[in-house]
Amino acid sequence: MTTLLEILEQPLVLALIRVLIVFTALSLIVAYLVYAERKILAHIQVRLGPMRVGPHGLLQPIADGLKLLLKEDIIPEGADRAVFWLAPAITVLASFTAFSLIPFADNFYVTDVNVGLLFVIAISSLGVLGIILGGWASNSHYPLLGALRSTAQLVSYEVALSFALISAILLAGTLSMNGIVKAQLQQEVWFAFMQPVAFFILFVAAIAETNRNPFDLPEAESELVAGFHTEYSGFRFSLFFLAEYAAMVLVSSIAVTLFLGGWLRPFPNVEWLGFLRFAPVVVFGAAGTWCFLRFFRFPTGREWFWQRLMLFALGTGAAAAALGLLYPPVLVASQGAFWFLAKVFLFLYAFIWFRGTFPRYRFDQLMRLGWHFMIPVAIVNVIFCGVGLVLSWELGWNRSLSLLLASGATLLVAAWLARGRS
Amino acid sequence: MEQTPSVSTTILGADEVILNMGPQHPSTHGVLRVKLKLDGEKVISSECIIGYLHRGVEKIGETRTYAQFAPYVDRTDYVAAVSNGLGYCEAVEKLLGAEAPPRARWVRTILTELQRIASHLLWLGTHALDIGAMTPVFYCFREREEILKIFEKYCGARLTTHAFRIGGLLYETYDGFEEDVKKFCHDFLSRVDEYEELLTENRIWIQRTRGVGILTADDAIAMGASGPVLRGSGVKWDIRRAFPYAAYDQFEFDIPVGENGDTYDRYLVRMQEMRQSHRIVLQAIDSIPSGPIAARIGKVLKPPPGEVYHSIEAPKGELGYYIVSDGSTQPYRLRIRPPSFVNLQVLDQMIRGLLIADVVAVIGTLDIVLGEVDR
Amino acid sequence: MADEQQKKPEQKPAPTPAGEQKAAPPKPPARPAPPKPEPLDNELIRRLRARFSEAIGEATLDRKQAIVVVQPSRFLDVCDYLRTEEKFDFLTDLTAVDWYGREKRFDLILNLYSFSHNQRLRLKVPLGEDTHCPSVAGLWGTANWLERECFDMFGIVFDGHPDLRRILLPDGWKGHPLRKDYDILQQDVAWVKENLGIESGQ
Amino acid sequence: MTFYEVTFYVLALVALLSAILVITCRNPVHSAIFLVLTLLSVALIFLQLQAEFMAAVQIIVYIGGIMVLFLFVIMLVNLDVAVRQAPYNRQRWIAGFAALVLLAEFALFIYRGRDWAKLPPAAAEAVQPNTELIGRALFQSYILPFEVASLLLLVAMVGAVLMAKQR
Repeated sequence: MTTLLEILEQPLVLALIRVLIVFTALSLIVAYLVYAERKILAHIQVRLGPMRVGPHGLLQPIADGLKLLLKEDIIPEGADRAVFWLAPAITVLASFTAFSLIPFADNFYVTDVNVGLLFVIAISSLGVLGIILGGWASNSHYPLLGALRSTAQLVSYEVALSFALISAILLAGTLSMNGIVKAQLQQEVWFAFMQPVAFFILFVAAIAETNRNPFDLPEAESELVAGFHTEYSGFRFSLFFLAEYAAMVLVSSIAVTLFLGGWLRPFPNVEWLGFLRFAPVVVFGAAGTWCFLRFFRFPTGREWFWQRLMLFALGTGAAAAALGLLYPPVLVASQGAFWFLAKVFLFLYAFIWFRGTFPRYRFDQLMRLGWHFMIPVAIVNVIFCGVGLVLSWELGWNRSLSLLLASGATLLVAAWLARGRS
Repeated sequence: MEQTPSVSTTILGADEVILNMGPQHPSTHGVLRVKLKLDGEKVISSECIIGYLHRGVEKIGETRTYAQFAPYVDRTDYVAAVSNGLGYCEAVEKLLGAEAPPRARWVRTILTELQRIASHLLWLGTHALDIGAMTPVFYCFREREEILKIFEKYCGARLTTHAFRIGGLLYETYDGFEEDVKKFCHDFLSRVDEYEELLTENRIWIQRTRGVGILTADDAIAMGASGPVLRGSGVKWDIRRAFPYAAYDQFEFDIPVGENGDTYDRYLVRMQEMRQSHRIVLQAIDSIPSGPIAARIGKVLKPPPGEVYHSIEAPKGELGYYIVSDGSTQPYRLRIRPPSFVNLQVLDQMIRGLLIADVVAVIGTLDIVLGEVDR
Repeated sequence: MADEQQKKPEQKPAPTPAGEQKAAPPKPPARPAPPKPEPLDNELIRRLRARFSEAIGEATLDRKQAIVVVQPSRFLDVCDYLRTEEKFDFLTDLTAVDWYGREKRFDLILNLYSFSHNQRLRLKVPLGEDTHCPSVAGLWGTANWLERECFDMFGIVFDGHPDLRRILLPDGWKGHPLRKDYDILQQDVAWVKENLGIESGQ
Repeated sequence: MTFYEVTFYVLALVALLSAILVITCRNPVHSAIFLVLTLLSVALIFLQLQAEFMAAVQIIVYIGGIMVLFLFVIMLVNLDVAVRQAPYNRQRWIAGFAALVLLAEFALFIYRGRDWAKLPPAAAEAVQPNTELIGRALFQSYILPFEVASLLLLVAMVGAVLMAKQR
């Protein structure tokens, strides 16, 4: 008789469990990313954002999800029904599947293949198929123009993105995602400091890849109404929406893994900064305290009962989590995931911040920026990075120094390319 | 699938696409419909289709008495109702041969300049939104709200105010009017700096607006453009200076002009205009004379036969009223010279050869209100 | 927001209608004499008369605004002259007035402005019901839409207009609403009969 | 049958069926979608063979790159004409004959080589760093053919740009 434990130890079952955990967590993160975006944007724009569903609108994502599920599903006349149906599924599948290769912690990932990074790029590049098919299948002008823009943009910026990744691979000497993180631990430096130009290019290309402001042309609402998903409604629309935000998390995760040390805490080799491992406790403790403070200052009365109850429950939960984290094994186990997610959220915050700040590029300007600036700089950066590495290997130069020199040279080229621009 | 002609046929089959922008489109500022002939994303030619909001205001004017018609003008350019009211009341006063007393003219000037600021704020917010900057619109509404609150306290309405009456004012200013206006003025300049910080030096904003939708001074004059559109092209002309009305001859202000006549210049002109309006309001609020607020014109208005054309510098441009009287209580003919309508006419020549993204920028920079275009 | 609205009546004193103010001193000045149109004779008019003699009709000054009547026969020449020689380079407005019952039914009104002289001039062109008028769209681009509107509202046909179609009203509209004999009710009834198949929508 | 075999046969079946659908579909967009499916199942078979690099490159280059461009072009091409044309034209008999000959050839060679073509079971460790092996093969052993091929592509690209510019 096989015991439960034996079943759980089957590699297939173990993988399935990990898949389940990652995807559930991811769905929640994506849902609350939308909430966070609405709240942060609202505060940038001197307003409150969602405040009605739950305390401070905390249940808003769930209400939104329900609404989208229950909405009428409209397929325009003359649309290619099968393709119209397939497109959002492709996009959402692509962006979710890619997460199976992201190491969230030292020992927590769905799988780690030796060409992990290549796979992430490969799978996430499938997402564009959904966009192009969705735009085409809608049989309408605005989606078609949106799809054309989107495809051209994704294909162009993917080149710059890939070249930026290559510099990190050169430094790490492996394609395995976890291997890259470990290389950063070993070399005692985050690659963002060794390859600042590549990091910058990756950052900009990531924004373009996820169609975020100021590169949000494919769905520029003031020009193309809603771009490639203009004709989509209800659940299908929510799939596109989900995929878009998942893609945001994905590119942030890639950037964090490659350039910001993945699940490593800041300065992992500096002993006296060890107190940083209590950061999760502090965060949860602060969240709990805030919930309780709000709870006591919340208006009393019957109509506020559920909101107060929820605040209280949240506060208790956060406090319990903070206490639980004080137990050393739990604290150690939580380190990787905590730092990884913290860095990812830092990235996501920048995405949202940009959306609240910048106007939108025009299409030709976007393409010119991509082809005339980003891609050449990325290529030059790879070449100089290689030269820097060879200098340190063959001539025994200081590795950091030669790499920084390479970055400086790249910057000179970039300045030359950018000459005469406003 | 085989039976339905697909979109792509029209795309490459003829090398040109007809794209209907509007009447339901997020950035045509109402029910404007622009039929664009596109080559890819490039505009080959365009045609404006208007009239979706036509309500026959000029015809209504012939069947209402002079006083009855006053609220209707608020509904033409509904984001600058106070300015419309000023133009209409002054036109009828001219037709009657009457003049509003100084106090009324001062209050009219203050409210109209506040309205200009409010209108420009709305323009700035929506224009920035069209170009993809999401945040300025909320900042602009914050300040606009202050102005609308002043209107509301003064006459009870926020949007379609009907603030003035023929011959002067109906309402004396409320207690604390001066303080409210001064308080608004005190904060306002720093707020304008805030918007400029977000946009003026932003290189994406500059790239999106500089050199886009160029209108030369000669073209602007030939096409009858007025207001900021004309001044953005470098023509220093402002009716407040050319034919002073209300109390404008009493105050100092500059007329900002652009150089290149592109979208960026028109943006700068409007930003400067807000500062100048602020300057006028500050001067006026400190010098409101006391005295009656309405001229003696009688209850029944029967202007002697004749005609008059009176125009003011509305936020959008030259807003003129041409009124023909046959000596009865109702206008024989009432013509509104709408700045938006005339300014919209230059759209076609401005957007030829540009991209779709520029079309929305240019529509935004013309600052049209469809209630006024269609009347 | 709700609180604010409730508080308002206390904060805001009841508006004082102008009528009550009249009773109180100081008294507003007495009403001036009603304005009257008077004949106008200045340099510009003299130059116009010298050049176009009989085509220039009566010239008046009404409420200090110059009005010149121009016959449609040489209307285009007069406009061209005014634009190029006299620098009336800005066509502010173009509209019409329907004097129903007059022999020449319409007055076409052009409001001109000269930037260099800071001067306005109003042209009036009397037109019969069937008289066509030459288009000035070639002189001032502004006239394009304004003439279309004039055609839409009055049915005045402009010869030589690049694209004379209705502009504000739908293409299939019958009649021209700003004519004095335009019966809106009849139009309404006809539309209801045709489109809804009932006698009257009223 | 093991899990491994089941997945292999499923993938193979999908690859073959969708390959047939590629050439029988009337709508080019549908054909393209099935081609994507074919390429994807082939990539997954590569993955089964522990050729991760090949699988990833197959997806990146063929699906992410070439197929997207395919779709891009198909979307812009006058579809109705293509739809009205029969998917097979006059060459169908020749094509069928050629396919038969090819099939016979394959069958023959597989039958004759059934004994000596058996591969020894690969040692898992030996296959592991296959990215490195491919890299060495490409950039050391076969550097000349590799560079020649890249030069060829460059020429093709320049030619395409030139043709596009002339229009």
